[in-house]
Amino acid sequence: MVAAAATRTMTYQQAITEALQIAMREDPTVVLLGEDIAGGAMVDHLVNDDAWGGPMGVTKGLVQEFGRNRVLDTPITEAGFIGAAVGAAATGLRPVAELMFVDFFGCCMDQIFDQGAKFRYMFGGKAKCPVTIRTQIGAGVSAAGQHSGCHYSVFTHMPGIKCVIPSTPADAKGLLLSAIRDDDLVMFFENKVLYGTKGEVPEGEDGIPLGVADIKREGDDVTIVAISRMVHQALSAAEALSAEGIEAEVIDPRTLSPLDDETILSSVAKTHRLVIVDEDNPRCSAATDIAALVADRGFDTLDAPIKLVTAPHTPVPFSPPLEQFYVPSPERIADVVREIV
Amino acid sequence: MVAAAATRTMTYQQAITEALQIAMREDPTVVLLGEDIAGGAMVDHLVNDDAWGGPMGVTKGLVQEFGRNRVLDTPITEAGFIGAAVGAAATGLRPVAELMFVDFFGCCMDQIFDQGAKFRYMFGGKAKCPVTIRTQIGAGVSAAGQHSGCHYSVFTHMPGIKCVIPSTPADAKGLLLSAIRDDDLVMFFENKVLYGTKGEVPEGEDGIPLGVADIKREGDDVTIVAISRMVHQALSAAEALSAEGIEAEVIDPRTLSPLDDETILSSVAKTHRLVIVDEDNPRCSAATDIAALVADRGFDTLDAPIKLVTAPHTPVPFSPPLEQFYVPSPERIADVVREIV
Amino acid sequence: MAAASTAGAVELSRDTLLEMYERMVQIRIFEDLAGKNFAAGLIPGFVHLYAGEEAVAVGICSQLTDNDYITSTHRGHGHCIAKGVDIPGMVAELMGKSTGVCKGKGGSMHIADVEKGMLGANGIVGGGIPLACGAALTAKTLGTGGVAVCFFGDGAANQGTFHEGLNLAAIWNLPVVFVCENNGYAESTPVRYHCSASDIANRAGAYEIPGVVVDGLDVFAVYEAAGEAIARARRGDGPSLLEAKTYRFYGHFQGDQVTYRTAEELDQYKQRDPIAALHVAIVDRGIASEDELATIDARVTQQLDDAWTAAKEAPFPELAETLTDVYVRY
Amino acid sequence: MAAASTAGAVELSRDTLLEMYERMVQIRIFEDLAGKNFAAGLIPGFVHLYAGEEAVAVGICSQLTDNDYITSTHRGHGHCIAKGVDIPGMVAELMGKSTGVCKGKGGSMHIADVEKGMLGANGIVGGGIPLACGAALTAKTLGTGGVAVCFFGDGAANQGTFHEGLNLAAIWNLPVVFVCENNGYAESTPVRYHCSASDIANRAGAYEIPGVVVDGLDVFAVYEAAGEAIARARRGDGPSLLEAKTYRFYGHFQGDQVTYRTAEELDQYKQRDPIAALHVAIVDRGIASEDELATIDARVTQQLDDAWTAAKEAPFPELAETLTDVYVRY
Ligand SMILES: Cc1ncc(C[n+]2csc(CCOP(=O)(O)OP(=O)(O)O)c2C)c(N)n1
Ligand SMILES: Cc1ncc(C[n+]2csc(CCOP(=O)(O)OP(=O)(O)O)c2C)c(N)n1
Ligand SMILES: [Mg+2]
Ligand SMILES: [Mg+2]
Repeated sequence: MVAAAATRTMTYQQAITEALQIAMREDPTVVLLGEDIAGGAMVDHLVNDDAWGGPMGVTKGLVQEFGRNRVLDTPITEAGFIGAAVGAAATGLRPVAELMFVDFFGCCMDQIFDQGAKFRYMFGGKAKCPVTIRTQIGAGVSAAGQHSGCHYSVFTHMPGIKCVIPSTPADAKGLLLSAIRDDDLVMFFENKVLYGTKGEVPEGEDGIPLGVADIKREGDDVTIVAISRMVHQALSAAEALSAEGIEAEVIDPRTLSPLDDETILSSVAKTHRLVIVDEDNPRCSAATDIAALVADRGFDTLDAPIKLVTAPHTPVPFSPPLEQFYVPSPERIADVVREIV
Repeated sequence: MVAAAATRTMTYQQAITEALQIAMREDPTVVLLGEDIAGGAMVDHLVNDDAWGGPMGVTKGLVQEFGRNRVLDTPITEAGFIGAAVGAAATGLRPVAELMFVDFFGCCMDQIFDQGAKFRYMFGGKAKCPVTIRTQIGAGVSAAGQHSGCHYSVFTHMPGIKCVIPSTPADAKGLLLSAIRDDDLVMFFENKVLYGTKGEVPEGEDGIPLGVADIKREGDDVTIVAISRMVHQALSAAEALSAEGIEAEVIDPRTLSPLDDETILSSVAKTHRLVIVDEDNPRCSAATDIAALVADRGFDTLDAPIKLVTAPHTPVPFSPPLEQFYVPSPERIADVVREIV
Repeated sequence: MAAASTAGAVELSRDTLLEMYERMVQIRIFEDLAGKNFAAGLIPGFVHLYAGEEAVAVGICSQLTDNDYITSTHRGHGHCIAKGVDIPGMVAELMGKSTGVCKGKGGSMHIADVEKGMLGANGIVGGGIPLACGAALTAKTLGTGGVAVCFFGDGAANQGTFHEGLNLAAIWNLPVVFVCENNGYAESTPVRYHCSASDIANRAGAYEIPGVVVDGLDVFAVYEAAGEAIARARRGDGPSLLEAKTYRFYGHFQGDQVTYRTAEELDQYKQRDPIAALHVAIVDRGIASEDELATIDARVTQQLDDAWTAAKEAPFPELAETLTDVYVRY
Repeated sequence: MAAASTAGAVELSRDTLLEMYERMVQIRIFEDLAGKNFAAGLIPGFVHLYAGEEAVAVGICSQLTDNDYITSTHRGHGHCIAKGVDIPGMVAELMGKSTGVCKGKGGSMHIADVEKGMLGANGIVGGGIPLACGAALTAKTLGTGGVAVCFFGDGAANQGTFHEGLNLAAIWNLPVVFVCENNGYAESTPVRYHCSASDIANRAGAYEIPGVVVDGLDVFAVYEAAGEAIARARRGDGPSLLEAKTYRFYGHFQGDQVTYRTAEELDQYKQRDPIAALHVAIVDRGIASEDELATIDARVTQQLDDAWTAAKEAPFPELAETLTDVYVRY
């Protein structure tokens, strides 16, 4: 490991913006595409200014530095512009496309999993597709049934896609840099509830390698693998449990594809117990994926059933109390840990 | 159980055609939609005759009995006509749409998972969407990277969808009848390699209930849960193992959503060992789903690691030897069983 | 079919006109209150307000019955009210209360009432277009005599579903009226940037169906043009595309700073407020007096106030509701 | 840009004409042999033959360089050959051999050669349209001077990607030529049923870009119309839509019984075989003699025979190849 870089406190959202800025400065082939990612295209008083910077403002400010030829507002045509990003990636650009909400994948999945993700394989290794698709996931802001899903499991299922899912500002910056620099198709999942969360973020241009989990908390009694926002729920649960003398190790895989099997397996080999916390729906999910990994290769080290704490097999309800009930809470996590330690 | 009905030998394909015919006879609101499912629309000499009956001939002969108002050829617009089937289902028809290959789901997934499958929930229980979407899955005929996928895992992941996946002619008939009669959105996965396989099929109009697994072979030494065509690979493996004195129980879930947890858990409680055989890609899959189920609720009954025999994390290769290597074989299954018994 | 034009207001019966006026006022007050109560933190999530566009929903839906279907958008409150969805139930739905039309599980973007022929607001831009074709297929197959009206925005007119839906409706001769509510913007993006057609109605040519541009601020013009399209569909003569040029008085969603529009532009449109225009037409033509209209305004205000009071007092759904209604049968 | 018309064949140099002739013959013989060898069980999977449509691919691709991109379809052999993909590598690919252009991992529907600007045959109808826009975006952004040509069928002209792609190309003024190969059928479904537009080229109107119908059996007509569209794109004047009315001499795929076409219809088109027509034009105008053309035919026959012999002898890929090439970096 190199000496730790100086850090500043910034939000998850700012960290993402910073990574985009660094990537665009270092490589003129990096272009951004998406709906209203600048906003106000062709509006007289906004020639080189943005109206929105995306609905959440994540790309705000970039058009001023890089211009409208590199920060491209698109029509509402997910298949059209994500497909164009894929085609551009196959021919020499390094696009970063924004799929506003992951729930919209149903409008463009063909271009992602069946075109971009398969080119290299189907063409016998003679193509690459260095496109990054940033997208928003997660419940928690009452965005209701069609704007609150997670569904990273669907992308993890698909060969040829890499799935990156940061939980902290520092991870968001470092992983997005690596995603953009990577020569494969990368899905980058941003949790909308995390945009405002703060953390220390290193200065500089270093990426965090894909495929390396981060142990967010060490502990000997149980391993909790948690994804995206669930890392924070798991850390809260771990605090509560610690007061009872239960020390949980909290692992953030950070990338689901590739998955850092070894870090998870070693932790379970130490703690002998595994709880997986995943906000995605529970069937054929990232949670079941990790459970299956350990039920095979870590079976001999397990002393208790593998427990999954997930969203239910339902769409995301609108009503706030229901939505809160839907998302795994620190209390539910702690309860489940108590069942097996 | 009622007294067994008289049976005839027929192919999987014929069984599907028969189920469609029964459903269309009993309910005038059942209509079929799909690309070339009759074929030859507006061709003078084919007014009430079909040109194709779908590329595999599965719907052949139906237009003669039911006419072109109930067997609707569609343009190549998966979002358009599958969405129309969904809209029709919400308003009084009971459509059966054909998505020619499951690989095309990327062209229409929004209408499936985000519209039809969510209406009832988002509308507070005040809607239903009795549509069945038949689709072809599977490798084995050198249809290459964009026509050979399985991907039922993706649909099983999604709340509001039921997933039906028959492995035999009798199951195909009985399950398709139940799927069409069901008031929810059902995906019905037909394995292209199985169309020509034969079996005894009951006469009559009985459906097989969704959510009930079938034990295709009994045994005490290991449980093999196998899906679709893999049931046959597992049965072959079981024969080979039997010669060595290993008796495998082969369970065919028949529907992945709902999943018959209890039959799987009881079998593992008896055999203490589990192998899952799944032709889908291995990450976040039906195989990991079943593994996770047993690693939690069946953990105490397990004597060995849960083993998964699946396709690799790659697209489906074209070249025949590679494609054959891609699909789990009886030999690989038997080898994996030997590892844990 | 009573045909009405801007000039021909009198061809509509007094009852119809006052009903249309009341519906438009209901929508306006509903939206103004939704905006206010959103700002006050009473509505979770997003709301997209329809104020300014009332003439479109009302000019069209006043010609439909419960036997006809509509599909809608993220900006769906106006369509719901125009199609007769229960207003107190809608208010409660905005708050996520158990008394909401969707039991609080849908929210603003998913208000629906299938019994009323309202197939749902829709969070997916362009998502309703194939669904409307399906509803029309049902009407045609079962011979119900119903039509389907499909509302969508200028932004949605670029989605693939627009193309697939219009082609399908054309070749199957489905009883659908496609209504593009062109309010000049998709979020912050002007239609002149995102759309390659100067008039979206021109795109009807690609499907060889009628395409008509109508002044969406003029409820008479909308009524007349829609009347023709609906009649055509009912007669079995197939689909049409209607483009209503309109404007939204609020931002894309509540919270939008609306930096992409000038104050002058907004002002110009506010001068042409469709409700004010209808008000003037009614009074000028002696159909009803100022007082009579004020009575309607007051009644609607009261209705909405009551609805908000009731919704505030209503309970949230039981937590167990989270797990129900995924399937008809489990 | 040399403009050529049916009458203006002589405006094309002798070399160009003979090269075009040779390419067309290569495609024809490639397809005839593919049909035969498929029937003989030598080609696994599906094959969709391009015979009859040669004038389209060749009339267009003869005006492109490796700096230009094309996207293709399930019926892609002709586009590949016209764009200069290695023929022996294509034959080996059809057989799934390790010497195939995609190492045998792609097969007929996925032949590609990005170095040659050939972005792949495509198993998804309409799948190549957004990709072509992306290639054009690269050309425009990097100022390479290249254009993208996007081939697709009449069936694909109903897909949502058609609409999204044409709108995107129009508003971004991308250097793309959209080429609809209207061969009258999508599988067994006639275009007059599946498509609401009598001429698909008319759909250009929806995007306010040029739309031209051209006789796809006449390589000169294709050359000329495509030349204009390509020049327009290269000049920075944006996209166009070209509809080539053509015909496939074989069924949709090998094995298709083709019950949906009459023998007379096929005969009529065979009378207008694009290669025979070019042959006559070349000889009649004294550009080359019958003998010279026969020499070309013989050379191509030999080339294809050799390619088949080599492919038959080539090994299948190692099984380990199944697991490679998913990612650039694992
Ligand atoms: C498929 C999809 N893409 C993007 C969005 C995000 N979004 C919501 S509304 C909107 C703009 C819609 O514009 P328009 O169709 O003109 O309707 P308007 O808001 O003007 O009524 C966008 C981009 C969405 N909801 N669905
Ligand atoms: C998305 C998708 N839907 C359906 C198919 C199946 N399919 C393959 S070719 C074809 C017909 C295509 O017709 P057209 O675009 O006219 O091309 P042609 O075959 O006539 O060259 C169909 C339906 C597919 N490959 N992809
Ligand atoms: Mg708009
Ligand atoms: Mg065709």
